[in-house]
Amino acid sequence: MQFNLRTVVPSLIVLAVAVLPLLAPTTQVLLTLALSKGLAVLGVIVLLQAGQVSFGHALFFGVSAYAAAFVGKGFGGGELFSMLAIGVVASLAISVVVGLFVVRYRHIFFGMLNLAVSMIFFSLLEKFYHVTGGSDGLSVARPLFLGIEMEREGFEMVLFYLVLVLALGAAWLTHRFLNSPIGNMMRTIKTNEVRLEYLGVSARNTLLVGYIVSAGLCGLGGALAAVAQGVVTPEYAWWIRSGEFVFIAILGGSGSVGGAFVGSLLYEAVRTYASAFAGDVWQMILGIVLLFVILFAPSGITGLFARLTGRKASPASEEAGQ
Amino acid sequence: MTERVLLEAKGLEIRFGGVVAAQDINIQIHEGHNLAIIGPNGAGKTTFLNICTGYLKPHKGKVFFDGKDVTRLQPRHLVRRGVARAFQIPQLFTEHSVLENLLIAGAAQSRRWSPFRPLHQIPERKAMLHLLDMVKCSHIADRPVSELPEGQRKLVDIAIALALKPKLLFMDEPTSGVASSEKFEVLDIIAEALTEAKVTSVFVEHDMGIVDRFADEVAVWNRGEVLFRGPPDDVLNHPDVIRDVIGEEV
Amino acid sequence: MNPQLFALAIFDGIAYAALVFLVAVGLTLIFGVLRVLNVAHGSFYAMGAYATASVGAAIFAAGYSPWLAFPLMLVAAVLVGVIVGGPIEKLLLSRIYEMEEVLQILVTFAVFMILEDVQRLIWGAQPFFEASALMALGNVEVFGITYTAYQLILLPAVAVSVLIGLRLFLRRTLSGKLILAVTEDREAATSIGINAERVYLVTFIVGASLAAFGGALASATTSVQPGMGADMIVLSFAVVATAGLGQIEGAALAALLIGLGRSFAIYLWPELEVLIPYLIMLLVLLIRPEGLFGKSRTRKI
Amino acid sequence: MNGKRILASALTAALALGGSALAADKPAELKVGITAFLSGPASVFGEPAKAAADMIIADLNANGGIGGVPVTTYFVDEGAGGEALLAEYRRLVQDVGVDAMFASISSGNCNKIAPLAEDLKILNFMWDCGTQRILEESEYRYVYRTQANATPEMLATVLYLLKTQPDFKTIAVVNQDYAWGRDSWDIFLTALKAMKPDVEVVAEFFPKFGAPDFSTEISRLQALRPDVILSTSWGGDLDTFVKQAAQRGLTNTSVFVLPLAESSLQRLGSSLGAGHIVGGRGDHYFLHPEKRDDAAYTAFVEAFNEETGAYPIYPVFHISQAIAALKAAYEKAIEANGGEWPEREMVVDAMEGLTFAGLGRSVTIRADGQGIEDQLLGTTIVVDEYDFAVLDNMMIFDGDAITTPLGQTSADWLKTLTPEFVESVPADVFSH
Repeated sequence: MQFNLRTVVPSLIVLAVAVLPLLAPTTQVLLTLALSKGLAVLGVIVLLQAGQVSFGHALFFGVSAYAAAFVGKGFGGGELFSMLAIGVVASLAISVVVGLFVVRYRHIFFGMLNLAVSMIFFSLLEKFYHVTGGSDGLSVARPLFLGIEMEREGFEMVLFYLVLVLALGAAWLTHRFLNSPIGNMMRTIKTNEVRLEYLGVSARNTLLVGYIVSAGLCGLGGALAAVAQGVVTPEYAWWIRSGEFVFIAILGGSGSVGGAFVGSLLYEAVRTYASAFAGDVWQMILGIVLLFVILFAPSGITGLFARLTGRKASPASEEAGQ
Repeated sequence: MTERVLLEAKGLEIRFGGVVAAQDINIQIHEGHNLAIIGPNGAGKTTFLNICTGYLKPHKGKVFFDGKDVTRLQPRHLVRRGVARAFQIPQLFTEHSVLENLLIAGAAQSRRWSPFRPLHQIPERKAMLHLLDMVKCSHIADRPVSELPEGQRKLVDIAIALALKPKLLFMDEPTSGVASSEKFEVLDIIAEALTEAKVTSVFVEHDMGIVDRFADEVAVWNRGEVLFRGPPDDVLNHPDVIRDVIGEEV
Repeated sequence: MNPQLFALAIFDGIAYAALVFLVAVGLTLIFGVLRVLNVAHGSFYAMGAYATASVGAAIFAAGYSPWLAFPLMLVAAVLVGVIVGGPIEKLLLSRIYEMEEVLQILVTFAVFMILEDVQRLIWGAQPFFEASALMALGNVEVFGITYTAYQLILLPAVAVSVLIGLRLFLRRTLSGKLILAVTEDREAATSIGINAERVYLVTFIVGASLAAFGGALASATTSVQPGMGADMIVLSFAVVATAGLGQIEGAALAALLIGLGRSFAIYLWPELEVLIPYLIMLLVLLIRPEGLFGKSRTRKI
Repeated sequence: MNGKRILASALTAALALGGSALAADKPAELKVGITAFLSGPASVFGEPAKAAADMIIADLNANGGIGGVPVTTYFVDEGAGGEALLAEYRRLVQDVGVDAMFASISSGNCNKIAPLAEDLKILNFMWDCGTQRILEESEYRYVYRTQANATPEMLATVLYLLKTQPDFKTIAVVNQDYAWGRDSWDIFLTALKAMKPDVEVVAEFFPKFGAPDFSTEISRLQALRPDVILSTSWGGDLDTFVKQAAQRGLTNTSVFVLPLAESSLQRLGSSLGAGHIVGGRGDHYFLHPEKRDDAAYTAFVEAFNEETGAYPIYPVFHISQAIAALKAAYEKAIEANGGEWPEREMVVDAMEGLTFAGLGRSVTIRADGQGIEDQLLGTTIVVDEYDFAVLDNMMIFDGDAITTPLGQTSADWLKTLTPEFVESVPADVFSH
């Protein structure tokens, strides 16, 4: 293997994340949540390749989380993998229905329609109190792991490494997907949709594929977050959370799959420590960080890193506003 | 005249906000020709291309391709039936390299690809490299298209259209924007590629030198009406054409 | 539903729509000219409300006439627009007009986050309620139901005045015409020597002031409290998207639709109330993808 | 005592006997984590509670702390969201090593925290949240509630309503659309239907949390003219609703029943006139009829007013109870340990049956961890000394009589009540 910063640094980060919980146990749940969110951010990044930004992707995060919670409730604790699977399937199913509608729109309208649909779901979660637990949400009992009942400590450890493996796997597959012909076609929706149609390809269907993939990633993240948190609330589907996903995508760098996870790790760290040590102004701190990133490093942390190491991050690291 | 009619327009009319842009267009396009459409600005030539490739829908009239009514089809449906198009302003994927632009077109044409196999490894890669060779762009295969001069962008644009293996290719001013010193060179490359690919072509052009050199048939067009049609020598030397069309252009 | 309740639902809907319109119109104006969807718009709304309520509480406690509330609202709105909105456009937004849409929205999102905390640092977390202006106008009775004149008459009147005023301003005054020219075609306007930077600044200040004015008017009817901006911005988005981006008359119609939809929902099926703005938006966009008054643009190729 | 607790205490006892050291070293400080809303709408509760906690603990430390150990507090903002809250909770327990947690104001957060506290084996006081479900549905060793829950709070409201307005016919409800608004209405309605079956519910509104405008609801209510309008809302929502209702004269035609309005009285000012029913989630009222002549109590009320510009409201009472409970538990454990500083588990053992008093009447923790707290309600009157309505015809209900009996769930128990229950519950009556 060629020894260069571009391969060494990401490997070191993965290694550091993998061992950190052993050294500092309190970071474990935080990392689990950060990686779960990172999966959702990865979904947002998929859509950003097509130049479309959804301000409602928390919808799929929430759909999956609630589906997992219902599975857990309905089957007395449930099995972790069935919860994850049903969560993802639920978000995929919803994404087909919503997707067929929203892929007809672009830019602001695309963003706003996603926002509207997610707000409808959010409102329904709050309204149907007797089913969804209203704003208090539902508690998610600790599920079995491959049939084994575990104590909190052991389970959290298992869950953390499972999330880590899933995150790495999802990142790799998404990377492959974005580099494949259809991934590249999705990116042409951003640059020249008319020409794509003149290649005999339906831009809407292409975007729909990307939309479903992104919803699946959000769904996986949502179900994992639900299990890690032990509770699901309508907050999972709120527009501020959708905004947060987009925020993290830009922070990490929308050009690469790694950006999703680097961004979410950094975001959770800043958020947690800011709210612990500067409780009054944690939102302000996050806002200022975001402003700095956009104004001075619009391609995010991974873009900055790629620039420092003199190579382009893959697969789509074109500097914004070129 | 027993040549096969590839595309036929009957009684097309289109309006933009109440203004009639083209009226009663009737034209047949025969297989195996390079037909040039000339006419003054605002004569509705690009509009005609937009209608024939499905980008605009006419308010009246019909378009037939291979004998079938295709009036209401979208561009992508027409492409799949064999109607391709190159653009006056090259329509490229500006975040991709030259080769990637073609690979995307190749993948789109073949429709055989896995969502997890990289674009650069598709089976059509070889054919696309050959196509780049044909348009003399092999040396810039890895350059981002956004960095290319206009002449090369035009060539890439046409190569993308050819990658779709069309039966009929529409070209909207293939040499506009190309420096006049390069025009003939660009055109020769295109002509050679078209011949090799055995494509029927229709092109809109303002430069009569180009028309003369490249077309084997010319249609003079005004407000949707075909005034003259015939071999370049006859049409371009017709006094009315010189007065009404060429006089304005040259 | 008998005719009496039907009429009441219409009155309630109009009063609510008036307030929603006042906030949304600033958002759509800014979008029309700057092409930036301003998430921080909700913060201007909240700050207008806070400024009016807190200053109002202080001066009325000192014994001044409650009628001062009305000029105070105007002053507060303009001050928020100039002091908060002005620097945001000049120092921040002016740097991002060439950026991608998503980055522009996120910049305003960041501003929104910052302003949320700024509000809390200035005004604290306790709700303000300062209704002197509303009390001063008294009540009117319709079909045996008591309404406040403020909500039933003043708010709709102000909304209509703003709508007409904006139309006249844009069509009849030089500044207005410049704004319209930039809205129509930014490049062309710049090429004939219009100072687009100045137009942007003025538009942003006007838009932000309108949001603050909406907040100032709302402050007499509601508790001013943390989080009020976040709710209003989502509602305004729905109005603006339903109307068609940049459409001022459309925003009035969309606000009316949403206001009436909401009040009828409360009379007939209260649980549906929160969904109304989004359902209306989805329905409208399903039928008219560019919104009620939006124009579709075919890309020239 | 439930099985799990017996087992746990037996285990602790066995370990203690087996081990050499019965006593822990006296620490330099007793660390307590407190979660409260310091941002968002519910900071109307969190901010006064924090101010009160700071004052009470400063006073406590000045007088020797708890068993000679000074108390240090760590505040966590519940307004930062569930994730941040849980992360911060863990950090305090695992990294900072707090000795006890007071969490939290929001019932939603209590739901999240109770199982976590149990797993982390940290003594947790649910110091303000109202949901009755947590302790009724699961057994906890480490989770206690140092005040009442929604059931006695609502039941006392129904009792007060029936004792003072026995002849009303129709009722409407306007509650916030979230768990508290829905749950409290369920409890209220179940109790009301059991004790007054002929009552008619004419409208149920659940406007969204933080709704800025209730005009349409008010028009509708004016058309319906119910005898009684219930709202368990609080904070800005309650202020907005009552003020808008007052502006349009609705408060003149219906009696408002506002079980949480004690916390809004000062902000409502003259908007809330005479004749409406107000509660404060316990016997919490700055002019507490049994305490208003107590020098230490009035000194605190004045000092608090000096400090914050407002009189204490119920979260202040609740935090005082949590602090009092912690002090009492440590003192009981120290005594049980022969005067030595106790292990943490010994403090947990001391919780059951613990009696303590904060600013109000004393509270007793029963076997399921639930505190038994008395409830005070009153009817508003307008007086010259205050520029806001104060309470008259106050009744304090005995907590034992109105708390769901041990081992039953509220939903089942409330259905067993009968109209005779109203008379069977005694109330101590006081005037302004």
